[in-house]
Amino acid sequence: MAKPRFMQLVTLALLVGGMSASLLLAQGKTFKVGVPLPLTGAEAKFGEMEKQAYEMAVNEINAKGGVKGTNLVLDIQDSGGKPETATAIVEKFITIDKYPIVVGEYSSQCSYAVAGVAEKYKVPYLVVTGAADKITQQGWKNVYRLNPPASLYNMGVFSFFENVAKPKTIAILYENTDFGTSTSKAMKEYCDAHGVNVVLFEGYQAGGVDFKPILQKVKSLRPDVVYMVSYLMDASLLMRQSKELDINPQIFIGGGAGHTLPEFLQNAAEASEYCMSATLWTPQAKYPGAKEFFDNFKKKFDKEPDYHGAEAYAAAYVLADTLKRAKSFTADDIRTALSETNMMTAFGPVKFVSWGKFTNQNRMDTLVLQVINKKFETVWPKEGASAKYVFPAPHWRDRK
Amino acid sequence: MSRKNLIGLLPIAAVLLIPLLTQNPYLLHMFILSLLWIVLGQSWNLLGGYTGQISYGHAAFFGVGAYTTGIMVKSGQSPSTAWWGLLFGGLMAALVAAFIGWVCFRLRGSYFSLSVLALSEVLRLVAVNWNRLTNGAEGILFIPAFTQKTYYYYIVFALAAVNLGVIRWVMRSKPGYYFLAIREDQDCAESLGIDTTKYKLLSLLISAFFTGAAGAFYMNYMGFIDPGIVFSIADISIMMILVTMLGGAATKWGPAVGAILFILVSEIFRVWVGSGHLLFFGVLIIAIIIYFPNGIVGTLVDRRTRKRRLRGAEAVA
Amino acid sequence: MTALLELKDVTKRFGGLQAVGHMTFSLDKGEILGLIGPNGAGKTTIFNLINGFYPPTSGTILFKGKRIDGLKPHTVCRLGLARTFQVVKPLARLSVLDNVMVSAFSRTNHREEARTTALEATTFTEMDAWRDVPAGSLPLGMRKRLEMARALATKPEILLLDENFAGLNPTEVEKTNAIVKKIHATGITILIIEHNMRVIMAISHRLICINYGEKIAEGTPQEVATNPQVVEAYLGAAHA
Amino acid sequence: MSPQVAGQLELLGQVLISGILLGGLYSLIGLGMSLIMGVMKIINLAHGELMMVAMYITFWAFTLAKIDPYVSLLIVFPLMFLLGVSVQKFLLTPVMEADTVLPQNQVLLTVGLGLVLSNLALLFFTANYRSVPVSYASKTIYWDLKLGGQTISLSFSYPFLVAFCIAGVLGASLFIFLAKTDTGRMIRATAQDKRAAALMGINTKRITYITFGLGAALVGAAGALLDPVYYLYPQIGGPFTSKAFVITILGGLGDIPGAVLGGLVLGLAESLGSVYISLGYKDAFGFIIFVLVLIFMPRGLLGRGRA
Repeated sequence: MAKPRFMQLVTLALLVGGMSASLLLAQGKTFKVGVPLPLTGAEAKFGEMEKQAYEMAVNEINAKGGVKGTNLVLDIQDSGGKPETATAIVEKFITIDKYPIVVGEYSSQCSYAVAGVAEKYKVPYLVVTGAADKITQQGWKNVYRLNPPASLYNMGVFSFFENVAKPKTIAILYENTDFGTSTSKAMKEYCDAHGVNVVLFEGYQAGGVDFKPILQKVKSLRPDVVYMVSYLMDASLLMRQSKELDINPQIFIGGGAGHTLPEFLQNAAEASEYCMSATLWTPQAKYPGAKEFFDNFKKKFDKEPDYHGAEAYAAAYVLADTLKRAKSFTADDIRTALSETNMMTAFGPVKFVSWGKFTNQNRMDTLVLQVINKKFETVWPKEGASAKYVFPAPHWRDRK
Repeated sequence: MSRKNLIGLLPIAAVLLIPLLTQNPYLLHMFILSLLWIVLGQSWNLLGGYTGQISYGHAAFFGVGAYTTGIMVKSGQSPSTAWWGLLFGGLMAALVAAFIGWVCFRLRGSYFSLSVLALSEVLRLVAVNWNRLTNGAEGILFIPAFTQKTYYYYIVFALAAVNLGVIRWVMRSKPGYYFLAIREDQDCAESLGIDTTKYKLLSLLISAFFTGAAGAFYMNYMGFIDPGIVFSIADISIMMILVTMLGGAATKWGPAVGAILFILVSEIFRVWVGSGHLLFFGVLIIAIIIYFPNGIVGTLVDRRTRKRRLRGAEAVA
Repeated sequence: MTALLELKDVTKRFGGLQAVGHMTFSLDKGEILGLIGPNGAGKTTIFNLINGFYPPTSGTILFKGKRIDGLKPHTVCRLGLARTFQVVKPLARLSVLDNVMVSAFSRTNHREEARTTALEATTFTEMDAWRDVPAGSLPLGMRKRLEMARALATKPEILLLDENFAGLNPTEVEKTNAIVKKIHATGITILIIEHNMRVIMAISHRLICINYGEKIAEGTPQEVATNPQVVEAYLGAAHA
Repeated sequence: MSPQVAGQLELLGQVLISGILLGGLYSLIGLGMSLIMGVMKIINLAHGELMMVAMYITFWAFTLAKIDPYVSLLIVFPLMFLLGVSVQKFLLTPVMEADTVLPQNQVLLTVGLGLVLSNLALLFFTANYRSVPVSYASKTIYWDLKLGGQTISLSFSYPFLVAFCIAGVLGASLFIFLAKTDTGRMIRATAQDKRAAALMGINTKRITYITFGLGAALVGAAGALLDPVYYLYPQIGGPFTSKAFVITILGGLGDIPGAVLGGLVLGLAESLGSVYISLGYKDAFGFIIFVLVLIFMPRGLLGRGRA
């Protein structure tokens, strides 16, 4: 029986150790904010990046004296990307911890679940990343969104189409997720309305090993534009395999997400060259603090942040700004201050407006980036571009 | 009513009183999830624990129940009628179960286990791709009927109680004995006059019905589903097995103990341990399997009966 | 006298191997028919064919004049044919009483009735003291007896006994012998496979000896015992 | 021949090539699972996580020591073998010996193991997506085929081709090992009838260690081969576990040549299905074939597996 005892002791020790570590609470006059994020599960990478960005911003804010002499403290909790866990976390934030504001979450599903809870308890919630249109289309009075909705991610691309590319045919490949579906739907609607012939419109299961069969079909259809909405590394695989198959549309365009990640450059390498993508943000964006954020983040965490990081970083500043203006730290006063927000952040201008079905939605320009010389360059809109776009992209076999 | 039965009713009465003690939504949410998982664990237990037919894909039935409800609402019904989903969702799940059971129960061994898994994956892909019916990956959402959690608490409590009652009743009557016989030795069961295919199917139908009803409740309660959530292998199918077997397969209270352990302990780990919580959960699973091979309830009961038997043997000697 | 059970030219092949060939015999109401033969001769396969575990490759099996070949075991059981297993198959985690109740349910849907039948069957096989013991922890002798109790609880007309004496000590053999006789006295027809020659010679009215799946002798115990082919089969087996 | 026909032929040819090359990798993943299922009669739900571990080993070997993924097979194979042996020896065997109502404890244990492995990886390696940026990642071999006056241009991805060949060599060696060596024969005997094997004096416990070790090593090899064409992160295992599942069933539980065939069929079904039917249902094709095989060929594609 000696062995089992030992194992029991080890387990116990681990448990106790873990618990006591989390008991080290911050000291002094503080204001706590609840932030649910996916720190485990398939979305953990983005949750982690956003966590680091939030913490970086809050450290900066506190170093400058905090908000009205109060230090901001983040209570970041892991939702695992599951809506029922996110619900539980936020219910705890609101009803037990009595936080007057909630910020965060990553996926559309979780953001939506959190929004429902926040609306129920009349506590303001700032959506930072969840992009599905429906989140700010419910007429909810407590839900504010920093990032543009998925249907507007393509605004920059549309304007590029109208002014430069003028494509006649397009093939659309998208990841079968909420984000992928709604973004590509918006693209299809635009194309149908503007006489661009959609020759292929197919959703795929994320995490595929081999896209060559479908890409071969794309090749045989010879579209002017290949538009892809992919998370994760599917983006790199799609590009690498397109190169292998020697597919030569006038241009490859990504719908954000995967095509904007720093990993895309490393992993797709030369296959990423000249690939464009819709994006919300780039380090070259002409917003005050954008470049500083990028550099500081890179220095601190030894990896490059993408727009997700910028969103979280900006959200912390929006929060600080709101609290500064709020009469008191109650949910009602914070909500009033939040709706009056009108500021510039490293992520861009933030102002919550309502139009059409949308309520309390930040409306901002989206950009188009292109990989030129193994770097992301902002190429559209022209004003604010960091480099001139390359269009049409040269054929694979003509490059070197 | 015997004293033993009264003692059995005590925890039920205590659970009934919880909303009178706390109205805190967070705590109630935890209890509601626990009760939901009790339904799921008990349903799996009937088929897996008592009848010995291991399903690796019960999410298929959970998802069908949830989607039946969701589609009812989507096609124009008001959220309050979504409660009919508890019935129709369960029935649809049983229908799907009848098909898979009819195909697989003629075969022995792991085929059923694996086919259900395949079924749940195919259904997930159908839910993702059949946009017009299911709204695809964007999922189905509606504003839940109640804002008060107490209602949900009592509804899921009633579901769990009915589920427990039906399973107890079945296990005390002929089918129950047959289920156990099938689990212990299928050849022997056949030769004792048991139509094993029919009774395996019966067990599956009951199990699928309640799993589907639980899915319908989930839709009603959360107000949002998507294919990845309700057809999840890891978060639904495998967790149902875990809940049952960690608590004690083929025991009356095992699934309940497993569900509470699973929901509450994982929540405590999540809140207290932070980012490494799933690691702890994994270690906990391994530890329980090693130290409580028949689950917590099952192993404790085993120990007690073994002690009693030893005492009995001494008395005889 | 009409035959209760008839096998007509029954053959069973597994792949290319013939396990039972052209087996023809009948079992009359009220008799005890013994089935003997060396190990691997195909005796248990015959039971499996009668009881429905395997469909015969060819030939017919009649029970009370009706074909039962190709039926499922549970249907055969409900018609009134019960069997025991050479390799005992207790429902290990169920108590002895529950084991017997399971089979009693083949004749009733009511728990109390099943219980009554089961109590009778356990008393009949003198297992009263063991009722609450999980079947899996029974000693071998009791497991063999449990097989009989379970078969009885299905209220059969024919009982197929597969080596119920094997591995028992002399006292247990005596007891089992008495129980089998008692069962027969209630009017149940018995087909029995047994290796213990002393027991089977004494108990059977008729004997059939098979070897390599085929019948080599049939008759009274005395006739079969002195049949040269039978002697050779057994001696041959002993020499091998 | 008209250019349209040539185009269709090219599409079909490319789809078949992709399917077969991918199928080779799938086979290797399925082989390990099939071996384990054949001998231990359990489903290893940590199969994908074991692959994930191997992928990280390969990744770090490349990143820290510049060891080519194909060369790192020489490290991965024995390391994964040891990991597999220890898992079987210290976790699965003790659990197997307990008397339980259901025999699924070992399967549950693999669930726990999978959670522990993926979350350890998360803790140590972070959630970042990694890839092994080898120079030949997108190297392609083109093969122009003249047919009826038209040129059909087919391409073979170099890393997929290499993976296919190595998978073939490993599969063949496993087959020879099982057929010709004493240990191999003992593994087969144990798979057929464990009790009988034990009675014949085979140390079945040792055989289960070796089997799980081999299973882990094989899926580890698949992981190493996948590294140059794919990417890795802590949660990558799940989908591959279910793929291995399907392959194993397609092949007939525990049938080695069957598993190879199962992998190829799955690869082809995915590639053909995604082009000619619907990309969204791509992953369903494997499962649908699986159910059809169950209904009509319950002993697997080769008709030799055991129910």
